[in-house]
Amino acid sequence: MKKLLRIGFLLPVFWLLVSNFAWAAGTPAIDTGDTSFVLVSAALVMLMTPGLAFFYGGMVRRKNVLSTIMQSFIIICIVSVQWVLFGYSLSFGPDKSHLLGALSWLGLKGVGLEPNPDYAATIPHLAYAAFQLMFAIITVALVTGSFAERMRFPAFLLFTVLWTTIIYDPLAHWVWGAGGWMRNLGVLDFAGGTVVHISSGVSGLITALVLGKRLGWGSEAMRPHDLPMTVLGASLLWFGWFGFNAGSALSANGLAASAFVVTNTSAAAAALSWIFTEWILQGKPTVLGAASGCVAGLVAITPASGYVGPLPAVIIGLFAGVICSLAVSYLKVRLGYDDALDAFGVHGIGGTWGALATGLFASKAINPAGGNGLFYGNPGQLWVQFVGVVATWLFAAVLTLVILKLVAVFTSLRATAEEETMGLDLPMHGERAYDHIL
Amino acid sequence: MKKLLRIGFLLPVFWLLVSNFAWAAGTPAIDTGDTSFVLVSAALVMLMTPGLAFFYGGMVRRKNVLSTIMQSFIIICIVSVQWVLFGYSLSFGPDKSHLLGALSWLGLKGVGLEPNPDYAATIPHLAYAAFQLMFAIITVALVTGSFAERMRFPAFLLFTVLWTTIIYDPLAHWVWGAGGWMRNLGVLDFAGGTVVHISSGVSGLITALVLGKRLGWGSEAMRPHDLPMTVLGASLLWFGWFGFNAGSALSANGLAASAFVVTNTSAAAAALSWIFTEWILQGKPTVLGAASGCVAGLVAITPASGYVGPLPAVIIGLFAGVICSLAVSYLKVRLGYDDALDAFGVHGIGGTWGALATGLFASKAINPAGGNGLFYGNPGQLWVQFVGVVATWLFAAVLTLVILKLVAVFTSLRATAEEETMGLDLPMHGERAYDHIL
Amino acid sequence: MKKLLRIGFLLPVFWLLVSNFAWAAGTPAIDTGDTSFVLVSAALVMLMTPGLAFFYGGMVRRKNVLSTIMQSFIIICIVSVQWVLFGYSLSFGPDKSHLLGALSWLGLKGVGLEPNPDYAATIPHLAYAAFQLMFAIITVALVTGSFAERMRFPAFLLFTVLWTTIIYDPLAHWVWGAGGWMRNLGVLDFAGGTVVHISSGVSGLITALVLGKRLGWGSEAMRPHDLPMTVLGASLLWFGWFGFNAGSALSANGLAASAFVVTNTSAAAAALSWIFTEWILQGKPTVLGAASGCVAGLVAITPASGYVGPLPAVIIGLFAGVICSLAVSYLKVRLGYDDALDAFGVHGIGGTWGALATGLFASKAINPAGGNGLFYGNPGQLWVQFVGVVATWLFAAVLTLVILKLVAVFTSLRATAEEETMGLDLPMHGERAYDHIL
Amino acid sequence: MTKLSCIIRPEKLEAVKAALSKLGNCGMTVSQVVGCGSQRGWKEVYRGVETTINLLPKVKVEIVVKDDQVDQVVDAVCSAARTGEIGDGKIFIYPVANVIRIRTGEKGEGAI
Amino acid sequence: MTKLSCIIRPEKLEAVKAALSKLGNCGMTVSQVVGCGSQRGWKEVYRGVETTINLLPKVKVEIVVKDDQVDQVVDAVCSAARTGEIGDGKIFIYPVANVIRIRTGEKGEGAI
Amino acid sequence: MTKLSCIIRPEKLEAVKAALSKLGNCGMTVSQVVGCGSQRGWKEVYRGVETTINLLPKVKVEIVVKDDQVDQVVDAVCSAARTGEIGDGKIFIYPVANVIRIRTGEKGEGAI
Ligand SMILES: Nc1ncnc2c1ncn2[C@@H]1O[C@H](COP(=O)(O)OP(=O)(O)O)[C@@H](O)[C@H]1O
Ligand SMILES: Nc1ncnc2c1ncn2[C@@H]1O[C@H](COP(=O)(O)OP(=O)(O)O)[C@@H](O)[C@H]1O
Ligand SMILES: Nc1ncnc2c1ncn2[C@@H]1O[C@H](COP(=O)(O)OP(=O)(O)O)[C@@H](O)[C@H]1O
Repeated sequence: MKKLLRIGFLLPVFWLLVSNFAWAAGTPAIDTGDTSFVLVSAALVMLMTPGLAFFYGGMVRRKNVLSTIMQSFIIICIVSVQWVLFGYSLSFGPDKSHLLGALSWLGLKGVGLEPNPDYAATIPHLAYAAFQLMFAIITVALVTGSFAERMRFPAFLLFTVLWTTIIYDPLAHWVWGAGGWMRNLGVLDFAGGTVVHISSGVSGLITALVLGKRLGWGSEAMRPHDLPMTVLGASLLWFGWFGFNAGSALSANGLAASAFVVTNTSAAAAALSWIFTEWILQGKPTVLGAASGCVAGLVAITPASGYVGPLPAVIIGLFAGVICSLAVSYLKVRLGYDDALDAFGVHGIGGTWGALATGLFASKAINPAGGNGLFYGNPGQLWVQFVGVVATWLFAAVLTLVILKLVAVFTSLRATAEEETMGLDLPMHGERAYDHIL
Repeated sequence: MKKLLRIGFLLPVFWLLVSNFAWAAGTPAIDTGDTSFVLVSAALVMLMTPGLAFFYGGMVRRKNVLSTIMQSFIIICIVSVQWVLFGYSLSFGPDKSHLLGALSWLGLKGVGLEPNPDYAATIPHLAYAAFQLMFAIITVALVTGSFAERMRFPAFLLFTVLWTTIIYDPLAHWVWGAGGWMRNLGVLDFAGGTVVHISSGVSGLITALVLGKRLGWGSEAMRPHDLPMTVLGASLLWFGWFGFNAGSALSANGLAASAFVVTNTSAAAAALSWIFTEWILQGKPTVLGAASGCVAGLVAITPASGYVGPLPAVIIGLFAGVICSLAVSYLKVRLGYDDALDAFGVHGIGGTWGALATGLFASKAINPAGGNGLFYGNPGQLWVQFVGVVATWLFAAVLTLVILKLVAVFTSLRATAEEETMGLDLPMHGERAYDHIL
Repeated sequence: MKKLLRIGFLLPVFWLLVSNFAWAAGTPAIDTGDTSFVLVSAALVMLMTPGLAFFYGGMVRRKNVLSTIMQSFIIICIVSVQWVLFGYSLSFGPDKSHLLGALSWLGLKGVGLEPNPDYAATIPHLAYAAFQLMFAIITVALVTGSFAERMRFPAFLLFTVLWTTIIYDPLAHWVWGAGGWMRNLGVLDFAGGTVVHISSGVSGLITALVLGKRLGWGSEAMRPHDLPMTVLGASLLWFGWFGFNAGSALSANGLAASAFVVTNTSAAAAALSWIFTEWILQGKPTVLGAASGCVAGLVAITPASGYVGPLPAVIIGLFAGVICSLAVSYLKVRLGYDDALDAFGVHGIGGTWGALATGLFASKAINPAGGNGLFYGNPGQLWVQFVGVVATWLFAAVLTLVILKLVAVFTSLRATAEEETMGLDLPMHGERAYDHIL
Repeated sequence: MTKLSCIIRPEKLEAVKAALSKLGNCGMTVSQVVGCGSQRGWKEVYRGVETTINLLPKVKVEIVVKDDQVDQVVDAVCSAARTGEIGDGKIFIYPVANVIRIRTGEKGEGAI
Repeated sequence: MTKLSCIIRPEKLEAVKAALSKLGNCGMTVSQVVGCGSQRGWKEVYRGVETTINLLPKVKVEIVVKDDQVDQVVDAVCSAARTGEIGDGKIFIYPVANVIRIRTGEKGEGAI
Repeated sequence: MTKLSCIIRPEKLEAVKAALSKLGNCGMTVSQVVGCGSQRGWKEVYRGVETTINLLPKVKVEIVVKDDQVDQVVDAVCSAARTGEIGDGKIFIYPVANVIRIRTGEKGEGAI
């Protein structure tokens, strides 16, 4: 009797045992909750790039709206294919001298249905690759804000392929790749302050400088042609950013919830501080200001989102709104570059603030795997963050210059004066956005 | 041999034991599936407010579209910050006399990465707070539909801060807070029929009455300026409402699936009954009717969504479409108030119908934690629901009046005739939505 | 001591034992991660139909935009109610001669909060029903692209009810219903190449032929009236399609991740190949081409998405873009039918290519529950796919013809010349989309 | 024949239409314009760049009438469109050489 | 010189353009208008509020021609824009005092 | 009185407005038009269907002035709107029979 019981008892326990040993031995097991979370997050981040297309598209003049939207849209396509073919391997493949991933995962070979514990132990490796792809996409798309309304489409295509391969892929490896030097150094960048925002903003600035100003800049009014479209874009960005930041926890856990809350808080605070800055300095709180402000707040919280609590998020957001708003209204005018839709002013400046703020406000109480910042007794972190920021600025600036020179060898970068005056939609794509006369 | 086996066997079992005891002792453990579901639901509910911005924005005249969109958008920002600072504590903090939460969770202090079993035992407390935040946001935003096209922006800002703090936070405590009196009384409100829809609809009505009619009301045609924008808004609302209702199960379980199905069913039925009502009474089935109808159906099913099955959902939806459509086309005209975008007609009336319908159709077969309604043998529930409805009407109406009087002390509520004629976009925000002449 | 330990030890183990036995005995248990994934996927797929409304709405002339959007929107409502009342039962109810589901699940009776292991063992049966509903909705909506700008609204309503009942419900049973003949035959259709795309595309073609060409076809320019709206639609389609294809794994697992990746890859590849085809043959890479291309890629990968790896997805996408682009630009013009928005050209042709491509590229390495295709040594699969395609073409074509004849008995199908000239929005719905003169 | 081109406030369009149809006059062509005159403009700001827009939305109503109807139409439009505030607009009066009804080919006053 | 201001159905714009270019005449300025005349209006309903819109979409084509071309242009427009149904529109003919080509400063008929 | 109807490039509107306000002239009515003339068109393609659009976006600025101001306004507009490339546009000059200020009922030159 007792024996029987014991046997009946041992059988399932044995199964448990085995499964537990397996677990204990570290063989990663897929968690459906985490997988669900990361796949949905990847979809949310994907939606950010069309969101950006509308955010930017609403801000340009009517005659350029299609060419602006097209840039973001085609970037989704180009980077998606590049990533599968070799981009993912360059970024996350087995480390080569802390600088780049090896090419052993070409065509996603070996990137399979099982987890890769180096990156995420509870979700399929392919889910991680898909999630990361969406980051690669939006980063290049952000750059387009600086050179809107004047770049030729063929030059833009070439630029995109080169930029994502030569700048984004290595940077992603440095910061997030197993073995990357910034990761090893301890730079904290939860969801891409350096990799995504500084790199795109700085590259945008360089491109704007190389291309030169739009015809009529400074003399003609260049008003947004459809602000509700811009608000739609900002809303989709905000919505998708939950996937961006909370999803970067790579697990549906407390850290994800925390990242979710601080993301929302910072966006809100920055929108408020941006419109109040405007209200005080320029007389009116604008809708464009609110939309831009929330994006500035989202940018700034991105690197910090897995390391700070809600009150620091309020502070990070408030500052982001003020700083970026001043950068866009005064710095740009003072220095006189034509960063058409302020990719540099919002992402370059906001990303830099966010990366440094992470060095101020990071706390191990939120994320034991992270670090403490200056205000939690560890000034060293701020220094590390600073190193990360400087390296990213330099890398992005220099290589963007190189890429532009290279592209210019093959095809001319800038539209002709006639094309620019006509608006790029017709000369580049043979289409008009709206049929005002039927 | 046997001993070795036994030891190798005991070790993991011991671990199991401990973890099981922990579990048995009721220490809540995070479930990644539930957390994923609630975080994604929170993101979906967040998207509803921009959805509402477009739903409303399309219905106003071209000259007011930005000011209308801005109201919803800024509400996201204001309430997000208020919630983190003190709103969540007021609503869900430790109970004070069944009326309000204590201020012990200011700045989300103590609202952490672990579950709070009072509210949701399997998700991080912060995830619950984030999810609830999105409800607070959309509720205030709904009110703006009544006073569109005539309220001054500074007055609106003040109104928002006061309304969410003085009306929403206590109401949320009454109905959902641990210890709230309506919750104790047994009022069934799964996802916010009273808290969200009645309160906003009734407050909208009061505000519309206090502000007075728009200039030209009754004589000029006030046509929607962009109906596709309204359909976009309705679609985002419908999409987000899955998070609103199904997410309110706070777990990815059968109840969530049931809430999902009845939500969709009621929306569909109401859209159909609205357009058929129009078709019969006014001659054409309109697109605005379909968009309004689905929202009416979503409103009505909200309080019932966790308690009723699919066939009652069809009935609730069909009635919602008819009732709200009549309220909007006849009641408003008869009584002569200018509820500009029908926040009262759809949310006030629809929410009331839904709260009462919950008392008719609720069934313990769907949700054992709920109750039975009149048609399932428990007339008492209808009475309880009625009490909840009346209390909400009175509370919202009286306090809205008080808030408006208070705001009027500091700043004038209504735009000047010149501003209103010009459209609020230029005077309030210094912007125009579209650049019709370049 | 030892005894005590053993008892303390036995208790939880006993519980485990029981739960394990339960599990072993195959009683399905709900997995929250899977449920979360499928419910969110259902929401994503729901959003596709409004997405389609905008995709199509942007392509029609200004005077028809509301009637076009209304068709998709009302389809959501009609099919949602039909599905709950009897549609789900017809499709997935207990098998009748491999052709249809029995009516035993009318009103979703018996479709409950527990899993139905015939379809999905780890999610509530209602979640499965909700997910499948969204497929039924979008399929009918796709058809409307062919007959845009000329069908009367009452005829359209009748057509919708009949089409979804007589064509969609049986087809879904054949391919996905337990006992359906195509399923038994081994036709591989992961997410609806035959059921959704071929059926809608072919039915669209037939309807376009029966209704005849739009007035002025071939002589007047019929330009899209709002291309950013079309891009918005395409973006929402792409976003929702992650739910469509990855969600069809019905579990948040490696297969879902794989489906997610190949879906995105094929969309991207097809958009690129479409615009390069245009660029070479017609001189410009267009935004409409990019938007149409991504949809073509999504269509083509749909049946294959659970069976192929990333590199085959690149190939499937590249071909889809070229084939569909040629179908739309040359085949249509050559044969001279007025498939207004190319539902046939994209969904009929693209779906056929995808179904056959599944027979080429399917691999058991990706999905052991699937099959191998021609290139993996199993030419039989291609034949089976071919049978599935032919059956679907015939079934959809013949029954659409029957339905149209039937509808024509009750009400005239086509708008009068005056209505068509005026645009359908005013005569059918008494509304105009935009208020160009206030 | 004479053409009256009336630049009015957008919100007065309905009133003007009503006034004209009271006169039995229902032929008109309407378009959206922006204009400036004595009315002050509004300041616009986009990301710190300020511009004054003094072109404000107006509606142009063009009415071709027989010469003997000019005065009564002018009076009708004026009283329907007037608010008394700056920005009420103008009526510009032009000679018309001829009118042709496309449908019938009719010419002259009969075609109006 | 003479200006022809043709109010036509929107869907006839292409045909009118084609007819004009057959005449070798390609100078024109086109705008979107709404208008009413004998054509009946349509009922609009928004949330129960009914209005009749009798302003229907039209296109205005303005063509400035030498005086001796007026007749042939009128004929060309009429036959291209005619459907025979009410609502085909009108051609209004106005005298033009002068024309200046901005690019060159040329004046008079040569500038057309 | 005289009406100047200036068809200009959209991007020249600001310059023309500035030039006019330098003359102390701020009354004008502006509308969006499309036009063709000697300027070449652009090819459009939608899903393989190709059309040439030769109607390009322009802006129409209508200015009513006293007869003695015509020349200086013409000069101002011309020099502000000129690029020297084809497509700069035209100024059409029409006689005006009368002007009425709706607000006050004033007529004639004083109403401009
Ligand atoms: N000289 C002019 N030429 C053309 N249009 C004019 C002229 N003066 C005024 N307008 C039109 O009349 C509108 C109203 O004129 P405004 O001077 O502002 O008001 P008021 O006539 O009441 O003084 C302007 O917006 C403009 O469209
Ligand atoms: N008296 C008028 N003044 C200005 N525009 C007019 C006048 N009469 C007609 N129109 C314009 O001509 C269009 C067609 O006129 P309508 O009378 O409907 O058709 P038809 O000329 O075939 O009888 C109208 O929509 C309007 O734009
Ligand atoms: N005969 C005409 N009648 C009416 N509008 C004209 C005529 N000729 C030209 N226009 C208008 O003037 C614009 C510029 O004319 P275009 O001939 O292209 O340039 P340019 O005057 O520099 O030669 C055209 O787009 C059109 O709007």
